[in-house]
Amino acid sequence: MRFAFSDDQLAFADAVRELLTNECPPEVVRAAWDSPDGRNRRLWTQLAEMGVVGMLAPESIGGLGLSDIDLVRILAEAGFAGLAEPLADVAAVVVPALRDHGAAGLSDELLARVVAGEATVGLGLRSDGSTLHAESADALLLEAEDGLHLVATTDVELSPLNTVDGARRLSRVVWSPSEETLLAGGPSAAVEARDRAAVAAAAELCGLADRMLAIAVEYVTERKQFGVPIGSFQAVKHHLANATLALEFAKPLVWRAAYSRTMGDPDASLHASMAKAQASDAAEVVGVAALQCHGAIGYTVECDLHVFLKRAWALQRRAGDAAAHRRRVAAAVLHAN
Amino acid sequence: MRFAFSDDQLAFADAVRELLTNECPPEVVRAAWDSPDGRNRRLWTQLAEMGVVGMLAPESIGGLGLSDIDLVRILAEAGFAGLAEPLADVAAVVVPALRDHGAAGLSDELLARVVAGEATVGLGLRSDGSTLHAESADALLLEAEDGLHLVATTDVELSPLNTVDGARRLSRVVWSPSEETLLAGGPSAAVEARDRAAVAAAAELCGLADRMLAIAVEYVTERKQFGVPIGSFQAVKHHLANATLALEFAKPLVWRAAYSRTMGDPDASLHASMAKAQASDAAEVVGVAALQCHGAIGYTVECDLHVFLKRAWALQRRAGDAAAHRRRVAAAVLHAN
Amino acid sequence: MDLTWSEREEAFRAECRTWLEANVPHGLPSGDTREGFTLHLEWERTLHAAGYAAVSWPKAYGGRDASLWEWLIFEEEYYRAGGPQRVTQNGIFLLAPTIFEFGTDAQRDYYLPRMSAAEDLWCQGWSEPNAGSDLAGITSRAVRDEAAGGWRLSGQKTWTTRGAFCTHLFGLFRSDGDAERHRGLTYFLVPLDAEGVTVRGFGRLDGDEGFAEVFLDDVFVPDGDADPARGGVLGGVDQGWGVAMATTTSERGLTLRSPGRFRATASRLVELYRARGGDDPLLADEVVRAWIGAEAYDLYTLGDVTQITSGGSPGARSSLNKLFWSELDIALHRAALNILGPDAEIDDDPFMKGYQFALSGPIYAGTNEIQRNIVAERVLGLPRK
Amino acid sequence: MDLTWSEREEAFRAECRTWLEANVPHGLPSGDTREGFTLHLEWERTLHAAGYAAVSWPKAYGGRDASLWEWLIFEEEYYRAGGPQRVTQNGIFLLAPTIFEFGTDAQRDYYLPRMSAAEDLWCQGWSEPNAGSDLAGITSRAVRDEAAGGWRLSGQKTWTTRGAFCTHLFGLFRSDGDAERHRGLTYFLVPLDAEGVTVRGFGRLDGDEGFAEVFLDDVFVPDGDADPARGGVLGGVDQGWGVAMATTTSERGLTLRSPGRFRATASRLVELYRARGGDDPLLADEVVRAWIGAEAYDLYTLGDVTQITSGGSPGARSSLNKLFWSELDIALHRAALNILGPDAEIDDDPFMKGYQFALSGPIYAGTNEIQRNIVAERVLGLPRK
Repeated sequence: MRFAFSDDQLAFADAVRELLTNECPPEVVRAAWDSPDGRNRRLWTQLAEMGVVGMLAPESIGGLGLSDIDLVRILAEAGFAGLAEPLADVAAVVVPALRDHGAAGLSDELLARVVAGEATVGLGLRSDGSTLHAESADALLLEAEDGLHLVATTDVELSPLNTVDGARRLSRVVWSPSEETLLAGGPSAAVEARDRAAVAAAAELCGLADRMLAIAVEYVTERKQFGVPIGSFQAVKHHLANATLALEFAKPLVWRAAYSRTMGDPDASLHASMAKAQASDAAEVVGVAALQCHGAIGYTVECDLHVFLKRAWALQRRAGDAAAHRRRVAAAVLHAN
Repeated sequence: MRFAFSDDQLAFADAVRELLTNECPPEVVRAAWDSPDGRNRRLWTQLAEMGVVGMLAPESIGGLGLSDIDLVRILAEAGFAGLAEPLADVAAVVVPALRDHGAAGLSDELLARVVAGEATVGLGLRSDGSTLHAESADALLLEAEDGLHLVATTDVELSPLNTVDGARRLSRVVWSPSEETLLAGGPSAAVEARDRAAVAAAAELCGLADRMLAIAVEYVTERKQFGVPIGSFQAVKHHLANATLALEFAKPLVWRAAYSRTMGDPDASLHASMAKAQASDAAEVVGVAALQCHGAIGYTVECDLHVFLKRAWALQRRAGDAAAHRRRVAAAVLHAN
Repeated sequence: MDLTWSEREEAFRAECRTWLEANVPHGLPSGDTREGFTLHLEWERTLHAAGYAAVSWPKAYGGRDASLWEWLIFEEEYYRAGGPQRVTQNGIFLLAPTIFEFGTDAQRDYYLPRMSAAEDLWCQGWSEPNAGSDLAGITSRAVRDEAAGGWRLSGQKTWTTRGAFCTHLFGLFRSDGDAERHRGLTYFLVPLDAEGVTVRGFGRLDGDEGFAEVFLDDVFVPDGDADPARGGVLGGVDQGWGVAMATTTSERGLTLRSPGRFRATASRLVELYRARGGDDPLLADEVVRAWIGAEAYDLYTLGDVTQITSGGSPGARSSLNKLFWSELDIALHRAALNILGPDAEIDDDPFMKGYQFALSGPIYAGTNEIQRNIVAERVLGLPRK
Repeated sequence: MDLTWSEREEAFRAECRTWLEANVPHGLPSGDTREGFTLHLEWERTLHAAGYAAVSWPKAYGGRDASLWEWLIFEEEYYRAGGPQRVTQNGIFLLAPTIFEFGTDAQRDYYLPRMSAAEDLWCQGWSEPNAGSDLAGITSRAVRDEAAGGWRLSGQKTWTTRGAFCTHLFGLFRSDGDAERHRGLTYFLVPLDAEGVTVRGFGRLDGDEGFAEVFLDDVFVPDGDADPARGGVLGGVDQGWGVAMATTTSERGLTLRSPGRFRATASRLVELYRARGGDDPLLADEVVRAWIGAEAYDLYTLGDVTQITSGGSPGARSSLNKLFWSELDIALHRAALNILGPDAEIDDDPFMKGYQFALSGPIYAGTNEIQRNIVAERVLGLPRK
C-alpha cells in the first residue's frame, strides 16, 4: 500500500509546471481569447515534444507508453496554468480510444500524427452537446448511441458558440453516424471515454482550484484594510480554510480514479464519478471563496482570477456535473445487490 | 396593505410571554421530563383560562372566536418558552377541526370541554406515525385514508416511545377507522389539518430558534477566552449573523401562512408548505450555530440550550420535513398550468 | 395584517402594466457598455416623459407622488415586464434619498428634476484603491479655497459603476486631515466635466466595461448650494460620514433591490425548469428553494415598508436585507446554470450573464463580511471587540 | 501508487475479522454510563488478552508490533464488526503516542502495559472552566515541593470525558506563574485516587453522564519518573506546551478517528436508506454525498500514512483531518435522521444517539473555529494578526 506519486511522476509534473510557468503565463491564456482559433501551436508542439500529448500512446508510434496515474498529475498542472489547449480531451480520451480501437486503418496513422502534435482530434460526448476546438481539429471522436465514431472534420457541420471563457472555442457538431465512421461499437468504449473525460476534467479542476486558492492567498496577504492585511480577518481565514478543506479532500478521489483506470479496477467508473462529483464541488467552493476574498478587484478582467474562474465554471458542468455523477454513484452504491 | 401584527395581537402575545416566563421557565420544562405523564395541568388550565386553548373556538362555547393570525404569534411564544403541553395540536388543529366538523354529537360537547381545559385531544397525522401526549388525552383526532376520525382513547391501543426530548410523550396508536369514528370524510379536512399542523410547528420552530439565538447571544457576550468575550470573534459573529438571517427570513413566511389560512386563500396549502420548509431549515441553522458557539458547555444537560434544541429537532421533522414540503411546493409551482 | 392591495393600488398596477407592456424595449445591449448606455438613456427619457422615472417622488421633481407601496408595485411590474436595468439607479435610488434627507431646497430643486429626466447621470465615488470595505480609510482630500468660496478636490476614486458614461459623481473627501478616521469627511457632489477630472473605464468579469477609475486633480467645487451646476457640498462640512451612512442604508436595503426583481428572476427560472429541467427532483428542489427565497424576500420587504410607512426605520436590519438578496440572487442564477448544465458556459444565455453579475452582490454595497459584522454587533448587540 | 494490501496484510485482516466476528459483544449500554463502563472494561480486557488492545505497540507493552497499515486494517475490521466504543481511547490513542515520544524508559515500562491491559484508565485534563479553546489560559497550578521531591497540584479541570470512571488523568498545570501564557506549563500524570482529588460527573446532551469535573487540592505528584505509580512529569518541567501539542495533533489526526469508523457508519447508512429511504432522489443524493465523504477521508488517510511511514509528519494538516471527519460524522448522521423523518426523535435509534455525539465533534479536540485558524495560518500561511 502506498498512496503517493512516485518520484518520477512528481519530477515529470514539475517539468510540465516549469514549461507552463514559462510558456503559458496568464498573458498567454488571455491571448488565446483574442486569437483567431484560440489555439497556441507553439505550446502544443512543445507539449507533444515533451511526450505529454502521447503519454498514453505506445512507444512504438512515438508515445511514452505511460499510465493514467502519470497523466493525471499533468492534467492538474494544465488546470493550474489555465492551459487552453485541448490536452485533456486529446491526451486522456482520444489517444487511448485510438490506441485501443485502432482496427480502422485511419486511426493508426492519425494516432501517430496526434502523438507528434501534428493533428488534433476533438471530442464530442453526448452529455456535453458541444465540442471544444472542433474547428481547429483534423477529426472528431464523437459519441453516438451505438458507440464511438471517428469522423473527419470535413464531414460534419460546425456551429461555433460564444463562451464565457473566451479561450474555450466550442461548437455544436451536426453529423450522421454511419458504419464507416464507427470506431468502437457497444457501450463499453463510450463509457470508458466518458469516464476518462470526467477524471480529466476533475484533475484540471483540482489544478484550477489550486491556482485560484494561491491567487487568493497572495492577495489577502498583501491587501490591507483597517490597517492590517485582510488575510488576518477571521472571516477571510475561514473562507480560505473551507476552500482548502474542499480541495484537499477532493484530490485523493481524483488520484484514486486514475489509479483504478490504470489497474482496470471493476469500480473504475464508480471512482471516476466520485472524483468528478467532488472536484466539481470543490472548484465551486474555492472559486466563490477566492472571488469573495478579492472584493471588487476580483471582479475585474484586469485581475487574473477570472481566467481560472471561468474555466472552472465550464469544467464543473462538462463530462457530467456533480449531481449527475452522484446519481451514478447512487445507482452503484444504493441499489447494488 | 399592512404586514404586521396589530397592537391587540402583540399585546396578547406579550401577555402569553409573561405568563410563560413566570410559569414555564426552563426548570418547569425540565420537570416535565421527569413527571409521570409529562403534563402540567396547572399550566394547561392557566392557558385555557387565558383563552389560548380555545382561541379559534366560537365565543358561544367559551372560545375567543379569534383567527389563525392571532394564534400564530402565541404558538411562537410557546416555542420560545419550550412549552411541553400539546398547545399546537389542540389549539391549532383539533379545535378548528371540531369547530368545523361538529356534526357528530360527541364533538360539540368535547369541544366545550377542550376549550375549558378540562379535556385534551391528541393528534395523529399519517405523515408523523405517532401521537403526542396520547396517553393523557381523552380522545384522538386521527387521520386515515378516508378523512379525519375522532376516536376515544379507550378504543385504541397505545405503545409509548422513548423520545430524545423527554418532555415529548409520544405513542404509536393502533386503531381501526370505522364509519362511527369518521368526523370529516374526504381529503379536504385532512389536508387542512396537515396544513394547520405544519404552520403550528413552523411557528413553534420560530420561537424555539428565537430562544436558542437569545441564549447563544447571552453566552458569547459573557464567556471570555483569549482575554475577550468570544462574541467579539468574527467567526462567532458570523455564525450568529447567519442564524439571524435564516430566522428573520423564515418568520414572514410563517405569518403569511396564518394570514392565508384566515382569509381562505386558495394558496393556503402552498403557503403552509413554504412556511414549514423555511422554518425547519432555519431552526436547524440556528440550533447548530447556537450549540457551536457554546462550545462544550452547550453539550451538557446543565445548560438550558439542549431543552430547546431537542424540541427543534423533533418539530423540524413533524408534520412534514423541509424536503417534503418543498416537494409539495414544487408540485404547485413547477408543474402548474 | 392585510395583504391585499386597495382599488387605487390595483388601478395603479393595471396602468403600469399596460404602459410597460406597450413600451418596454427588449434585447437592449448591456447598459454597462458605451453602445448600450446610449440606448438605455433613451429608455430612461421615455420613462421620464411618461412619469415613471421615479414614481415615488413629488410631481415637481419628475415623479408622480406615488406611495412607497405603489413604488413596490411599479417595481414588480417593471421587472415582470422584463424592463432593462436602470442606468440611472445610482442617482435615483442611492443619491436622491440622501438629497431628500440632507439637501437644501436649492439642491433639491436643481438636482432632482435633472436626475429623474436622465439629464444628469450620477455615479458613486465611495471606494478608493485603499478604501474598500474600510470606507473610513478614504484619503482623497478637499482643501479649502476661501478666496474662491469652495473646495479643491484631489485623489482617486475607483469601482465607480458606469463611471465612464456618467456626468456626475457623489462621494466622500477628507476635508479635515487631522480628524480621526470617521470624522473630517465631507460629502461632495462633483460634475465630471469639471476641470481636473479624468475618468478611465475598465473591464468587469462579466465582459462589460462597467467600472471606472476617477482621478481628481485640484477640482474646484463651490460651497454648499452656492452654484449647484458646478457641484457642492451635501449636508454639513465634516459631516460626510453620517450623510454617507444614510446612502449606504438605502444601498443595502430595499430601494436598491426591490423584491420584484427577484420575483421576476424566479419566474424565469421556473420557466427554464419547465423547458429544460427534465423533471429532475434535485433541480426541482434547488429551484423551489430559490423560489421560496424570493417569496420570503418579498414578504420581508412588505414588513419593512409597513414599518417605514408607520414612521419606523429598518436601521441595521438593512444589512440583513442586503445579505439575503445578494445570496438569493446567486442561488436563483446558480439553479439556472445547473439546469443548463454543459450549456451554462454559453455566453449568450441571460442566466450566465446574470450569474456573473450576481456574484458581485456579496461584494458591492459593503461586503457581506462587513454586513455580517453589522448584524452581529448592531442587531444582536455582540461586542465590537 | 499501490492501493493493494500485501498477502501478510490480507492475512492479518482475515485473522482480525474472524476473531472480531466471534468475540465482539453487541448491544452494550453506552460506556459513558457507569453500568456500561464496567461492561466495556470487560471487553477491553478481552481485547488485551487476544493481543488486540493496541495492535501497533511493541509486544512488550501489550501490542503485537503491527505496522500503521495493519493498525488501519484492524480499525476498519473493528468498526465493520460493530465493535463498541473504546473506553480506553484517551489513554491508548492520545496519551500513549506522547509517552512513546516524550516518556522515559521507566515511564513507558510502567504505564504502557497497564494501559493496554485496561488496568489504568486515563482521562484527559486539558480544559478548565476558563481555558477551553484558549488552552494557554490554564490557571491550575503546580507548586514545587523540594523537600518531598515533587509537586503539589491545585485547581479545577473540566469536560474530562468518562472522568468519573477513570483511574488516571493527564493534563497541563502552571509550574511557573511568572511565565507568559504558553510557557511555564508542565505536563503531569496524576492517579485519581491520590489524596486531594475529587471527581464529580455531570450529564451530557446525549443523556449519558459522560463528563466530569476534577478538583485538585494540594495533590502530591513526584518528580519525573521517580515513582510512576504515584504519577509524575512527562517531558521536561515547564515544557508542557510542546508536549501537549504532540497530543493534540494525535487528537485531531487519524489516531483518534480512523477511517474505518466512518466507512462503517456509511455502510449502515446505506442499509438504512435501502430499508427506509423509499428511493427518494434527494435522500439518495444526501446519502451519496456522505458516502463519498467517507471514501475521501479513507483515501486522505492512506496518503497521511504513506507520508508518516516515509518519515514525514502531517503537522498542521491534522487540522484539515479534524475538520473533515467532524463534519463528515454530522453529515452521515444527519442523512440518517432525514431518512428516519418523524421517527428521528425516537431515542433508541442508534443514528439519533450517534447524531448527538457527532455534534460534539466540531467542539472537542479543539473547536473547528480554532482548526480553521490553524489551517489558514499554518497551512496557507496567512498572517496571524
